Amino acid sequence: MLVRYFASLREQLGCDSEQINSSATTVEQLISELSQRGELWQQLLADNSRLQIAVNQAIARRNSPLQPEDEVAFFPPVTGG
Amino acid sequence: MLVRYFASLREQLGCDSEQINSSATTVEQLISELSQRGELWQQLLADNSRLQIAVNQAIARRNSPLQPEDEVAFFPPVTGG
Amino acid sequence: MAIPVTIRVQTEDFDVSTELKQLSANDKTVGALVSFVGLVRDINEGQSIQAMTLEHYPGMTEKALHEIVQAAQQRWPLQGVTIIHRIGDLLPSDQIVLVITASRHRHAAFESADFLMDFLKSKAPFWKKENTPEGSRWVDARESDEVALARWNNAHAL
Amino acid sequence: MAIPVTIRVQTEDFDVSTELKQLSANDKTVGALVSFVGLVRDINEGQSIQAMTLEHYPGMTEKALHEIVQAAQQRWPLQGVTIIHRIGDLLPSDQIVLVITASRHRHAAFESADFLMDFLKSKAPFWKKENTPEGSRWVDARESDEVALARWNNAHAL
Repeated sequence: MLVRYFASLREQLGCDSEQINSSATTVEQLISELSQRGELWQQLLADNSRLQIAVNQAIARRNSPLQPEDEVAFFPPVTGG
Repeated sequence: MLVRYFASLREQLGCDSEQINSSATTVEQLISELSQRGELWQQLLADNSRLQIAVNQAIARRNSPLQPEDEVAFFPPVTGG
Repeated sequence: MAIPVTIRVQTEDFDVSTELKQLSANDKTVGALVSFVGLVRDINEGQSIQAMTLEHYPGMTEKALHEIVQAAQQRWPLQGVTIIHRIGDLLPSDQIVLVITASRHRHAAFESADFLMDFLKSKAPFWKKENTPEGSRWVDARESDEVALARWNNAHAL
Repeated sequence: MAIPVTIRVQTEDFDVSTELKQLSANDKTVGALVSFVGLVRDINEGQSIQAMTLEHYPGMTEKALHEIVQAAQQRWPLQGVTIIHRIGDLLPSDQIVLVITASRHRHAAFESADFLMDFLKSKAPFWKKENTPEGSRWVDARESDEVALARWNNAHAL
């Protein structure tokens, strides 16, 4: 599974992207796994009002299903334009 | 008094602009005077739905007052833009 | 506060990029520029258009356009307005009219440009004559332009 | 019917006149072109802005913009759409984004450009980071952008 981080989230977590072996079958499960890395991860990924999720480059939700080869992205609300 | 005609009205009346001596004190009176020139004038200047009027380059009405030195214009609905 | 207002009636073509740059050149607080360009279409009401001639009422045109801009300034926090309208002979795809509004925020720019075009279409003394294969004809005013204008009346009258 | 759709994400600047001409070059039935240009402002929320960096999500950005254009095409009779968004480092007064819509009539062009900007602002994965005298900061999403988006929901959802 390829996990990517963008903008403030990328900077705060100090991670751009990573290949991980995860058995998560939903985004929520993946977030639970990543949250075990420490308080910072737990806190940032729990922020429902700010955390945006994409699966295979399409907007997704916490309950969206995941496949082993999926690309998952986490990022803050967008601010382009 | 300077009287000007624009667009289709200019073409139909065969007149671009003219200096006239008129004692008209309203647009309506000026229209009555001009209408005596013949049926075409009478008909075109009576067409309330199409005749637009300006006095001194500002939109006016049939009952707008006139002074001897005013510039009066008659034209069809505008179609620019 | 005085904002840059450019109003021109001309036979020459105009360049949108040049006009956009001029509106924002001296004001780095401009965040949004909305522009409208009207083009000559090669078909109108089912008739093919070979060329078009635009007539106007010199003097009154500029006065009417300035009044329309003032009305827009009263409704939106604008930082600049440009209106250029061409006259004379034009061909299909030629640019006829340009309206640009500059503002800090996009909705003010969008709404005011829309408003300016609606008022220009119904209040500025320009007339179009089209050349078709069957001869030339004056374009009729469209009722939809009056309807468009009425949209703005529920808030303020011009 | 397929209409010309241009979507580009690039570091280079763009020229509005060039893009306008391309949209109408092969279609003489286009009567109205509405464009929106977003510029970097030198002040934002009271802080002076020295520079800005724009990050995006390559791949997803283009996908999101294509979806937004499709949604606009379903609502309005459009004859062409151009969206160009810059990324990388930008200075005050630099152009950030361009949206152009082409249509036969002006109201379709105005409304669809407005719609495209509202959706781009809330749905396309771009992020701005500002350099201020007190250091750099990520720009916060504005609630007003969500409100703007909601305007379009009474008719259709995306």
